[in-house]
Amino acid sequence: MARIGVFVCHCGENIARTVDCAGVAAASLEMPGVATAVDYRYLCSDPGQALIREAIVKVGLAGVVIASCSPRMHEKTFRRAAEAAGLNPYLCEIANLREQCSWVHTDRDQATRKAIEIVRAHVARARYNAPLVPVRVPLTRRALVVGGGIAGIQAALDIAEGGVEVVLVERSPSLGGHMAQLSETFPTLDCSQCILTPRMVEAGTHGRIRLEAYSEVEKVEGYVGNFQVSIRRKARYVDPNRCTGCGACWQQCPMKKLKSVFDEGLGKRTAIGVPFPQAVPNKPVIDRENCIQFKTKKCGRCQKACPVGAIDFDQQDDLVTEQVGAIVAATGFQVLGKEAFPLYADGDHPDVITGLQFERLASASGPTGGEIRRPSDGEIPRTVVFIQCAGSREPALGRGYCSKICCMYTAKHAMLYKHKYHPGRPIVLCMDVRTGGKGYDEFWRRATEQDGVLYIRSRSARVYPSGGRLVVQAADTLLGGERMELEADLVVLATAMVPQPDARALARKLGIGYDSDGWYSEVHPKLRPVECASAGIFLAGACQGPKDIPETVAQASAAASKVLGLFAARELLREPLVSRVHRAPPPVHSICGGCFACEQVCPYRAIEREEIRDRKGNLIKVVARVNAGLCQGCGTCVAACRAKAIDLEGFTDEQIVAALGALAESNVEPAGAR
Amino acid sequence: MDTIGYFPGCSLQGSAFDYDRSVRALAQQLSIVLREIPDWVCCGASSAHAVDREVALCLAADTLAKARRAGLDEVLVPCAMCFQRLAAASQELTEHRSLAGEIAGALGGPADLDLTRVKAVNPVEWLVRLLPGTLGTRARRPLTGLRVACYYGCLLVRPPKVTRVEEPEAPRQMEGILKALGATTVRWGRATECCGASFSLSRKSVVLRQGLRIWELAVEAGANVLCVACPMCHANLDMRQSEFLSEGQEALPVLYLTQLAGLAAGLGPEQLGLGDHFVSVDRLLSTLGPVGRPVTDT
Amino acid sequence: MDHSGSLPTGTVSSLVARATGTSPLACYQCGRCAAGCPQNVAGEMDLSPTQILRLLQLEIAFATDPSQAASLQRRALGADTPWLCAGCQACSSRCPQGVDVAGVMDVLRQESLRRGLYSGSPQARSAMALHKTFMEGVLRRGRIHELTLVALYKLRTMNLFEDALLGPAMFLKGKLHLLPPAGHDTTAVRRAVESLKRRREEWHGPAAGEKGSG
Amino acid sequence: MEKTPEQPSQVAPSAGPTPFEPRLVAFLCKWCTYTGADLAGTSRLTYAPNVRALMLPCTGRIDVTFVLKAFLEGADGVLVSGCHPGDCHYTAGNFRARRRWILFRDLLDTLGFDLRRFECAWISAAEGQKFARTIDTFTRSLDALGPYEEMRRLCADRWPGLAPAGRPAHPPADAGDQAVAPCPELAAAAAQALESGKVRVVVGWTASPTLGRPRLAWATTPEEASCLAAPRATSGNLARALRSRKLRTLEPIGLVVRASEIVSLTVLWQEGQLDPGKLILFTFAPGGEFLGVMDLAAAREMLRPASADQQPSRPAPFSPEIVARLDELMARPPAERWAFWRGQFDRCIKCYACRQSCPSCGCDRCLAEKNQPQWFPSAADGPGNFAWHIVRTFHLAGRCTGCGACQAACPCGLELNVLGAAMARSALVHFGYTAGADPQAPPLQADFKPDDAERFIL
Repeated sequence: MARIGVFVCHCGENIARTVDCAGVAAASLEMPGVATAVDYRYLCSDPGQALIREAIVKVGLAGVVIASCSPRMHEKTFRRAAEAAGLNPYLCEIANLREQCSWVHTDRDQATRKAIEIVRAHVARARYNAPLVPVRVPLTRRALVVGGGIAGIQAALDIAEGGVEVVLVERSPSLGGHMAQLSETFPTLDCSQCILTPRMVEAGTHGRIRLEAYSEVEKVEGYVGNFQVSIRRKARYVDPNRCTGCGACWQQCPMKKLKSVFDEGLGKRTAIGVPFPQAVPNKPVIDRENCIQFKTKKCGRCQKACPVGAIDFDQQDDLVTEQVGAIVAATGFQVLGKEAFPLYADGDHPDVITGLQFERLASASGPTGGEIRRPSDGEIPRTVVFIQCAGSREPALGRGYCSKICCMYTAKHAMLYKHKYHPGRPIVLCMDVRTGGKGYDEFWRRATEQDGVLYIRSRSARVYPSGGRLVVQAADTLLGGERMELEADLVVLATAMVPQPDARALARKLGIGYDSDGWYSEVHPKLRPVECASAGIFLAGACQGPKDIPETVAQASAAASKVLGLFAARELLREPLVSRVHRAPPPVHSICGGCFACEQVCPYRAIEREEIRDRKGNLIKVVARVNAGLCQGCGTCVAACRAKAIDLEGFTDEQIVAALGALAESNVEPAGAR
Repeated sequence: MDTIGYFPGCSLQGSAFDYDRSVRALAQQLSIVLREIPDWVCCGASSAHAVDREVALCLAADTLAKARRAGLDEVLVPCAMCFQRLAAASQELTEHRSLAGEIAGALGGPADLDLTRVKAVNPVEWLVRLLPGTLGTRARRPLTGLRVACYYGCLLVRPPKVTRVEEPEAPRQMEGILKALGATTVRWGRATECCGASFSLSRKSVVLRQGLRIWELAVEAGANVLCVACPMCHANLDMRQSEFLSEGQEALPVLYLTQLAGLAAGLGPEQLGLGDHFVSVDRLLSTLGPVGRPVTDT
Repeated sequence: MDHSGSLPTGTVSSLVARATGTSPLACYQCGRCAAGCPQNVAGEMDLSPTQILRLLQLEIAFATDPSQAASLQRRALGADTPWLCAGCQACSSRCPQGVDVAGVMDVLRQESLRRGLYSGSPQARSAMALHKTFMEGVLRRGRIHELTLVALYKLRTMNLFEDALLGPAMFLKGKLHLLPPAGHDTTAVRRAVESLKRRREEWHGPAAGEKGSG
Repeated sequence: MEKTPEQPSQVAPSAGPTPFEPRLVAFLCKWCTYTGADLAGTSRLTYAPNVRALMLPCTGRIDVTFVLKAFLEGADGVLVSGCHPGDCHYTAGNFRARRRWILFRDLLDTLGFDLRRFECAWISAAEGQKFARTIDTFTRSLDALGPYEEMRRLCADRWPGLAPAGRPAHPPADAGDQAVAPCPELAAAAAQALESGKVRVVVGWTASPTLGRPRLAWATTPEEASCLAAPRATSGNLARALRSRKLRTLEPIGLVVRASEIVSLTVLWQEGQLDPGKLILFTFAPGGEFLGVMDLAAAREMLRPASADQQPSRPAPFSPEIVARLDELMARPPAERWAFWRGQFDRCIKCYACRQSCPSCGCDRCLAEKNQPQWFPSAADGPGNFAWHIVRTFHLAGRCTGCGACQAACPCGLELNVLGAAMARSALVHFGYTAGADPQAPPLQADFKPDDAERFIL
């Protein structure tokens, strides 16, 4: 018979207030296999852990059940304590008496009875716990960074500086991301491109960074330490090895009126070219959709103009495979377009623009050379109304979160407008002004106190055109909320930050989680903020949720240090809670009949085929085998196995059936008799 | 021949009889049979839900029950108020299925009468649906020359979960119908602003203020006709127009969507009740061309 | 978020939550309802819709203090605002938090009548007179006869001469019918109303909320 | 939230019968619902104390047999819950679970099980409130339903060793089958195939005067082929023979088949269990005439059911009579269905003839014979029979071809083919899936669609 020790934690008053812990311990002693049972005030404390260690040694326990808080809280703590006493850590079992019992029930008697049953189920389970050893996995010391915005650049540079080779994949033709589009940055008002472009060049030329621009991650296989990543290099129709970036091609391109993506549709571009002058790499790309040569085969002017013969209309996409041991997702965000706001002039008025478009208007490299001119007629607007929280904090539209950066950039926009056009009247409609951050609150106070920006506490109900201007319906809620109609020449919407449209698709490729909004999920919001639940994948920047530049850079560096930390070990140890296929001595060998239903349902391709042969080499049968390095322990294969020839360590059929049986045992007792 | 239930409502039996006439004439022209719900009662309008929630629900439910007993699944409801009340009741009953059964029973059953099966359809939805097959192919007089400001008001579009309008702030269904019939539509900012209808009797100043606001932007946008699909909107914008306009402000004819569609379908002004408007429609009609042969649906 | 189960009983807010499925606590006072309300202009509403919701939030917070709560209820229920609401639902369909503001106004009107707290101001009186006249007409005859409605309403409010000129013009256009249509039986409706009210009372008992599970 | 003042716990031993406390077992996925339940705790929500939660890594791990086991162990209600569709930590475990739940509920429904006692829910890690509400609502509903008396009666029904009276003997053999005549065309074709080395063995039927039915026979030489007879209506499903590992060493194999074998062979092909290149078919038409020697693809083409025969709710391989029988049973109220199936299962003597005759039942060791853990009683008693037939039918969901071999083999006359038809109907109605319809399609339970439709998951 197993010798199991039961330890009941009071958690101060947290459990003891509603559960009679001594009673639970006493009842545990009656359970089959229990050799000792005690209760204690704080088991997670040092003396509490010492108590467990002593009992293991003195009583010679073959397993322990800790009845305490949720296993999500202290499972590791107690397993370590068990290990310190010479017990295999996986022989330690946690019964959740706090989150799922004492905190959710008020009747002491009922809660105590439930606690006893929970412990009984875990004791039954513990009898079938097996000692397990961590799975050892080899390690490829190379990293992949997905996304070449400021987050990806920072992460790649930090990893490379740490001595590890990096593959940096960016899907657009150039590094830079959204930061390259910004005019000035808050709260210092320094020029965004001036601080960013040197970092872009550094990343583009670093000896340990392989830049794959205009490329996308196609497929990710493998697991921590051993990922195989397929990368699609999209056809540029320009041979990057020959091209010198001289610009002769785009000067000759006849398609000069295309809307510039970089300028958010406010400026123009050609069908061949670089997205912006400081692009890294500084090699053009042909936009196949709009190129005359591709449409009618009657142009080729760029090809003729190119002095080095780099234009190649027949170029094809190219697939390359990279072996890496860790991945950093730094895929960033998008902002909602104005078409998402039918409230505001039906979402298609030229003089209603987004904050990102305003950045391009204010940028010296932008379509107006930095002058604030409204798109409809190029006039300088006399009144600009800025509407904050456009699409943020709007649960009715399915987006409840705050986009975090808009308060600051709207204050910056209002200020820039006022600096550039002194007679102008900037009005900001806001609900709250959220300016947590170093120097942030001082910044918006400067906007109101020194730069004459009018803040009205209101959320606009509607914007409509009238008399050549725009009328903004608002209500000053600080004055009781009577309706007011503001006339404006330009309306700027601080539109919500949203995940990339294909964020979920990439998450599925990477096998990482995301929340209901589509932001990537970290393991723990406070204590493990840059790690994904899938081992070996880390997060940097706004792909995880709205962030400003300093936070993004800090997180990117954190992700880089996590990668370097992972690579500091010689090999990886992984939790042994994986599936295994039944094996037995001949003549049975295994009860697996080789139907491979498991193989069909495994999301990790962890099921392999193993041939069983007799001594003469004749094939007896083919059975399944689990690759422990690939298996993540979901157990879907176990449910699919009709013969029950496969089982999941830590959650075996025997354990679950035993726990169910234990619940039934307590059923026999008359309720309330204790 | 297609058949659809018909719920005219009190207004269409009274001051909005011209609307009723145009709906019936249009249906006939399009070979659609309107089956009036037998013995229907008032929808409760804005008053019922304002003062007594249960009465509001039961009045509408009674009509749904009568429609269902007559074997109807769909009811055309020209009045936006009636439409909204019936659709809202249907929505409420769908959310509280057990309630639906109980009310059906209390209204005289039978017990398994499914009130939620009846769908109230407004003329805009109705015509959008008829456009590809029926209305579009039978249009015989293009509405060329009409520059229409489509006025939806509130109850055709709000609340969206009841009215099934995808974009309540920028609806485009009426525009779609009228464009297909040859008219030009204007973009303007007050298509869904309330006309103040429920204050028509009790607080006239509201109606006049709202009427003027609506007129102003429609005229500024270059419209020469205002299109409505609600008898209250029509009353406030047509009947009271001379009251809210000042000297020198030009009157703007206000037509029901079904009247415009009827004109396009080749019906005459008197068949559509156009002679009974307060703002004269004569000048507007003179800009229209003659009735021609049916143009095929494009 | 569904707050309907957790509001203190007896508050107007709990009735609001029950009738509309949203709690006044969801309101974060952005003012969009006030900004888009066609009636919330100078000289009309005495409290903006935003302020009405604020009063309801305070009512919840002070529910345990009967005198304070009663005073807040008097302010909300005695406001002219609900009676000036045109029911256009612009507020409800635009509210970023999904609060059914127009539904709140319905509850306030019904509850102010029930508790006898409605504002006696001319605006509120005339709006209520119309509703009452209308409802009496509907429940008596099943349908509304406009001329009868107008005549009764004018008698009730003693405002005999407003719109006196419009009547003859409408008559000439054939828009006023002198004789009311035949009556329609509303017994079934009234019976259904009673059964529904009885059912609601059962529901509003201590145990169950109206929304049920799922 | 305000805490109620603490009450000293003094529970007096209750006099009289103790009040009914519903027993609710919940299988929760570790990433979403278990964490959501923890959140309910950290948020200090309160809910009914009747729930006993078991944590599993993923809903994909939740074997429906656990649910069955929980009921057999005395649960009054079972909840299974995990991440919302699209949120699975392991990408798709919940999608697979959903498919299983849809099928399993239909099976339980067929048996007249009280479905109000089995709830499925998507509860995320953020939905502590939903968890608390779900438990409360479910507990209240179980409270109202009372103890699951039918299940308790079933579990108490342990027969003392001997089979109860009323189990009928095997139905008398069809007299017509006694005169099984050798089939010269078949014998000639088989002899030729063996002669030429095209096959190494031909498996078919031969007359058996003692058995009263055709008996399985095989020929490895041209001479032996002369004994081969045409299959009869009461013959079993010969595809089953391919389950023999010994026979499989004699590939290429010749097999005497009818339409029913062809569907079964297609299922095996689909599941990767046979190589059609190593199979030669001696095919018979439904009317009994010999059609010739062909491969599986050709045989499928030849015996394809007429398209007019396809009805939206009738799974193709099942005979109209079986489907009508199912319809007739399903028209009865659940309590009557329960009584009917209890009556059926009471007759079962656990001889496993159903399993042995089934071409799709092919485990090296059957779950029923596993005793670590003991999934359900091995005795032919109430719970043992109930569990056996549920598990068998569920394992055949999407794999049963309606050949009726199990029913024909059953010495107690159980209407097993009706259960198979219920699952086949479920697969067709919910997933548009028909067993053996397409050898290239992924098997029913190996596949899922993100938009598999159901209306019962909370």
